[in-house]
Amino acid sequence: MDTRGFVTCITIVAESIVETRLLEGLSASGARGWTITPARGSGPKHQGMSEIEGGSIRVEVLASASVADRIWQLLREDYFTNYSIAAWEYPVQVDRAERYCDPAPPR
Amino acid sequence: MDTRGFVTCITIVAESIVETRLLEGLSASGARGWTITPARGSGPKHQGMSEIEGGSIRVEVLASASVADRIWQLLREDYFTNYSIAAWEYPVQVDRAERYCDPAPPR
Amino acid sequence: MDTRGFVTCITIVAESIVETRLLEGLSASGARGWTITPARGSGPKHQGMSEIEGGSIRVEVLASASVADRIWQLLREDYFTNYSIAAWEYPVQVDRAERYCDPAPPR
Amino acid sequence: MSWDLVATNIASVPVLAFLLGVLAAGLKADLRLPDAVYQATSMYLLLAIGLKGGVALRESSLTEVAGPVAATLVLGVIVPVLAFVILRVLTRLGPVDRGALAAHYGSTSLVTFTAALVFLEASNISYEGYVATLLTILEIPGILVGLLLAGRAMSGGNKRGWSEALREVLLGRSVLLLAGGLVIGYLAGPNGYASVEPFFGGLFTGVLALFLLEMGVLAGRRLGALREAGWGLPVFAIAFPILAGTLGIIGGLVAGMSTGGAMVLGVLTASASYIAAPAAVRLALPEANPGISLTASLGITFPFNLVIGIPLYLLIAEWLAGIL
Amino acid sequence: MSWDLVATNIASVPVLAFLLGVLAAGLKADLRLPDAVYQATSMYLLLAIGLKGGVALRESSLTEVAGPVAATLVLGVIVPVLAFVILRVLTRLGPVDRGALAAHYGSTSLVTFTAALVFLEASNISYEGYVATLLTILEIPGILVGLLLAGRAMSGGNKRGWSEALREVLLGRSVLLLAGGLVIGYLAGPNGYASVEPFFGGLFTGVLALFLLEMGVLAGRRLGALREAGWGLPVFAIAFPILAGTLGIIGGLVAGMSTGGAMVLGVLTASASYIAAPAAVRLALPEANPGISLTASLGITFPFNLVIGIPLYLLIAEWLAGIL
Amino acid sequence: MSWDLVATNIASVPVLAFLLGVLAAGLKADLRLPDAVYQATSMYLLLAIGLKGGVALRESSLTEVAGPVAATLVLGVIVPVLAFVILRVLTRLGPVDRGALAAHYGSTSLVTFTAALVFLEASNISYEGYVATLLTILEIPGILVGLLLAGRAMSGGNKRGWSEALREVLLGRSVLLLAGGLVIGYLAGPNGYASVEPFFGGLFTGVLALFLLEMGVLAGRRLGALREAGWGLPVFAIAFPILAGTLGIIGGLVAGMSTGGAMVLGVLTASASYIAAPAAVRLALPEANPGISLTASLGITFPFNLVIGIPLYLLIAEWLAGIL
Ligand SMILES: Nc1ncnc2c1ncn2[C@@H]1O[C@H](COP(=O)(O)O)[C@@H](O)[C@H]1O
Ligand SMILES: Nc1ncnc2c1ncn2[C@@H]1O[C@H](COP(=O)(O)O)[C@@H](O)[C@H]1O
Ligand SMILES: Nc1ncnc2c1ncn2[C@@H]1O[C@H](COP(=O)(O)O)[C@@H](O)[C@H]1O
Ligand code: NA
Ligand code: NA
Ligand code: NA
Repeated sequence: MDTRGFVTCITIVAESIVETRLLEGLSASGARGWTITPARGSGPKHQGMSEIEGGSIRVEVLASASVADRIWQLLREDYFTNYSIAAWEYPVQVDRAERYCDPAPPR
Repeated sequence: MDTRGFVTCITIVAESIVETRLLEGLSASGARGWTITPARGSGPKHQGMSEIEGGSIRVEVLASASVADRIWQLLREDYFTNYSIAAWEYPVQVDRAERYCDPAPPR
Repeated sequence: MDTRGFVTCITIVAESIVETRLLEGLSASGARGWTITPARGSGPKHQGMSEIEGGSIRVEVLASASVADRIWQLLREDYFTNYSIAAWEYPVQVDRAERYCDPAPPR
Repeated sequence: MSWDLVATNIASVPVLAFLLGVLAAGLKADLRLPDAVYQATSMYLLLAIGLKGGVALRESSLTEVAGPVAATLVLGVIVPVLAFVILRVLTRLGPVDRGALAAHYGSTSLVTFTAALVFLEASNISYEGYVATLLTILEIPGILVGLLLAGRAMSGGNKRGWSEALREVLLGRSVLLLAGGLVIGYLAGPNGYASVEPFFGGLFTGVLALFLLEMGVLAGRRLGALREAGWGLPVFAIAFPILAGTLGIIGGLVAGMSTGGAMVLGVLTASASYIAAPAAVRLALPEANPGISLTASLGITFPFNLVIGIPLYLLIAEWLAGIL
Repeated sequence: MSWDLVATNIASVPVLAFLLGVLAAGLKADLRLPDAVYQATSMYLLLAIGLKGGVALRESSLTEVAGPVAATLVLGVIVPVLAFVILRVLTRLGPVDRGALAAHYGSTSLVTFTAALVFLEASNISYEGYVATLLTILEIPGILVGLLLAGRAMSGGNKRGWSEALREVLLGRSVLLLAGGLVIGYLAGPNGYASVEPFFGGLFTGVLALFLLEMGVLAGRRLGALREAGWGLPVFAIAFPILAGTLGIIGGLVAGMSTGGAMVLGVLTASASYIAAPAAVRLALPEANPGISLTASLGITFPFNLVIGIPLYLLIAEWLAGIL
Repeated sequence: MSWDLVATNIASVPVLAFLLGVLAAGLKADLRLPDAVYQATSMYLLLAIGLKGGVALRESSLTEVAGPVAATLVLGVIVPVLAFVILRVLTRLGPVDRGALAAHYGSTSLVTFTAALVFLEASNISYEGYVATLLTILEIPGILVGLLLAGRAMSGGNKRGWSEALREVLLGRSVLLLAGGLVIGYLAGPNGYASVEPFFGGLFTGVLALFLLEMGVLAGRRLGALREAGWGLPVFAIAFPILAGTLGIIGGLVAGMSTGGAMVLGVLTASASYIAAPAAVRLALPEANPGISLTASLGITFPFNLVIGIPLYLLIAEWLAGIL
């Protein structure tokens, strides 16, 4: 069974303090999974908070294009203004595409 | 000498217990290198094993398209059914492309 | 305000000993930020140094195409010959594109 | 049963730290040790147990040790077979999952063993110095027997996974550090040990307390997954340790061990592995659901043994020592 | 003021390790502990303080403790309000940033408290065993009052952030480990504590020294960010602790504490949080600039208290104890 | 040579732990400490050595220390030059790789030094308290001389790499923690040290054992890479330490040190750096193959010194002390 297909991969780098809130938001936006790696970094707005509270996290989410749009919406509304965030997306090819895109209704 | 070229980047997120076996499989599929970062995550099938045995690993492999296909084959045959795995691929541009794609015969 | 746009994401895997020097080089090439994750790996030239000096780092830089070219230049001139390095680039879509590409003159 | 013993056991700092961890897990609060520290702490405990046991081993004669070693090997085969059979009665699990559980219960838990020693020392009850040897021995056969039981049921069989699992058990941290520690302690002797005693001996109970805090969080999270299981599994996870523990105590007494020593052997057979076994099972039996074994061994049996089992096995040992 | 006391304080290994860290930060050298070890060390300190305090609490009667607890609660409200008001005079900061600072200064610093105990013990000055209870109590109200003060100023209000911040404060590591340690120490008592004393007691000052090395690096880096601030903030970060510390000392003496105990309460009110408060503030007041609060609390107040404040508050306490 | 001394040395827990690590590497088993714990442990050892040395330094007069310091500086120049020249005879390596090796052998190994102190203490042989000062001093010049020797051979020269390497050596962890510890110990004195002694003193040998377990794994892996090298390198890696160690012992005796002290200086000159030097060399001499230096210093010289060298240098020192 070849179930190859394209999905969107969004990578989000955020202060680790917002982890719980962000993951709930991803889930509510319809994401069915994510992968987190520890990170640190520097950016144009860096506020030096992360150095004390356990650095940053780098979250990768594979999702359908519409879920990805909802995630961008979430970031714009709740995160970009006040938190140190970087995010980017690109298309990737996967196997078992239904795992990432099941039409599970957004919770 | 400009040796730019395109290769495939496959990212594999797996339970860390399978690391040794997976890396041997990558090597046997013809991969000439990989980069591993520590990871944790959540997915549709998550079985909560990783929390005890040192989390997950996130493996990136740059390889030629044919090696990439062999790696997908490997994942389908040996991993997707029984292990917690996510994997995706996308094309990337590199310098010194021969480093990643040398026609070294698969071991 | 929709400021979506495309930028280049370069990923560089390097021995952690060169971190300070590399980040200064990125900055001098015009990069306005980066994200670092801890890494380890294997490659065709692996020299076994990293195992003692704290492994490798995996650096992601979002930047404009011209800054990306300057970074490739830097890698070719100062790193490829003598250090263990892998690097690749691909285009990604971002929000607030000006954050990553401001025409800040290279320092 | 004497609630005094239970109370004494519960009022120890390590057990209270464990309960704090369980509470934190219930509150979804983050009290876990960083992973690197958790790994290092478990290496410390393994090496410390091994070293101390090795020093003690010098004082034991071969004849003295032979009986208990033989008893341990026999128990290492009987206990997983019993678990495999009893699970068929109590649950609807297939042979693969029952084999996985048998591997966990056939092997043993370092931390439960350690807590038992701390308990005996606090109660001024003596035990044979070579018990750490029995711990090391019991690590292995139970896992192999469990895998074999499950393997009979499997069609093709995954040769690769089996050899990896064997490697994982024989050359995993648990066995290497315990066995290595035993040899080092034996060779270094009391004089050599004296110089590292403040580290490996003096700190031991305190480090155990910190480790149990973490184990409490892990156990508490597993406990949360319990609702999904039926009745059979929890019943097994409490009743089987009592049965296996009693067998262990009998084995120890028959092999000529003291009451304290037989109780420790009972703790070894009663406790279930949640480190070595899960890794080996995951490699050799990927079809088994790791959640089932971990919920039983880490979520139920481990807290039960730690809080109630340890004093209970002492009572059983004292009672049986009077009879036999 | 007696420079002898300052000299004694500075010549202690923990304070010197702190200064080494500050120096290393100035040289841009990397002396930070790995993050995992930093986390584990702070868990150790919290638990150790809690345990010791819990054992001591058994020896205190409820009537003895009631007064100081009440004083601490009152101070937990007064101090942040004072900070909020005084900052309006000294700086041009808006209400959100002032509320954030008030939350930091209303709460307290574990490490400063700990260094004060080490200082008192080195000087053979006694203090009440239940001071760790006061530390635990003071962690919380100051943060909440600070958040409320800032919140009044905010338009919409971020319900989500508030409940998260509350959770972060109440169920964060600091409170859980301190309160958990207190309960464990209380239940285990001197006998139970004895077995873990080599770890939680004996190593305490040494571990504190290692931790202060790291804190020195963090403080030193913050100090570097100072140039960007105006004059008001540094003045506040030194003058306010003296004021709040004096209030704390008065509160302690009025509540019937000994000179040493009142000095410790003074250290608690004088010190500013740089762990629990920043996290809560970041969740509830994301508009606040975290750099401002951290520069003040970690870059100025913390080193000031550690080096000069601790002996100063003892002098003030001795002086006020003579008057009151 | 007296095999008794070798046996005593080998039968110590730290050396046995090292051998366990080598064995584990041979079995490809994973006994490495997590990276964060490895880093923290090495920081602990550096600081502990510094502190103890600083306290001891108070008891030494300047005149007493001046001679050995001068001898150490001279040895810091002679040893790498000798290594550079001898390598031309023994191997076909180019000047860059020979300079890299000279930098490693000109500098010194903290852990070998530490194991020597533990050995002397177990053998009740006294040594001068200021030897930690000599360790700190010898860290630096050897590396610089080695880099200079290689640099002469290089065409353009990498200014950037040189200044980074200099920074890495002067402001690296090794020098800062050793020197910082010396100053802290000196200022705090015996009284200040007493409060941190259970941590920095009592645990020392035990922590060293854990660290050597890890070093054993690292050395064992390097040993595996040996097959690729020719004969010259292994011969150098064993013969040169004996030569350099003898020079160091002579230097120490001539400078008026005791037998034990001269032996320690011999251990310093005999041992090769595998932490500070590799980092500096990698930055300043990227053309050098890091595998060569590490295989020699970590894979051969380190185990040789640890197991055989330490008792050997004591014998040489006793013999030369009788002659000179
Ligand atoms: N140009 C960039 N490339 C890669 N990562 C970035 C970039 N800019 C920012 N980041 C990441 O996003 C985080 C937040 O950036 P900022 O909001 O500017 O503080 C930084 O700590 C980096 O990890
Ligand atoms: N949609 C997703 N996006 C990113 N990572 C995922 C996703 N789904 C699964 N993963 C990763 O793959 C691992 C295994 O997923 P699973 O097989 O569903 O347990 C998870 O722990 C995640 O790290
Ligand atoms: N084909 C590859 N795919 C992914 N990462 C690689 C690959 N080749 C090399 N690397 C990474 O680059 C580092 C340096 O490689 P090398 O220069 O060959 O020693 C390795 O340690 C890997 O982390
Ligand atoms: Na068992
Ligand atoms: Na305060
Ligand atoms: Na040397």
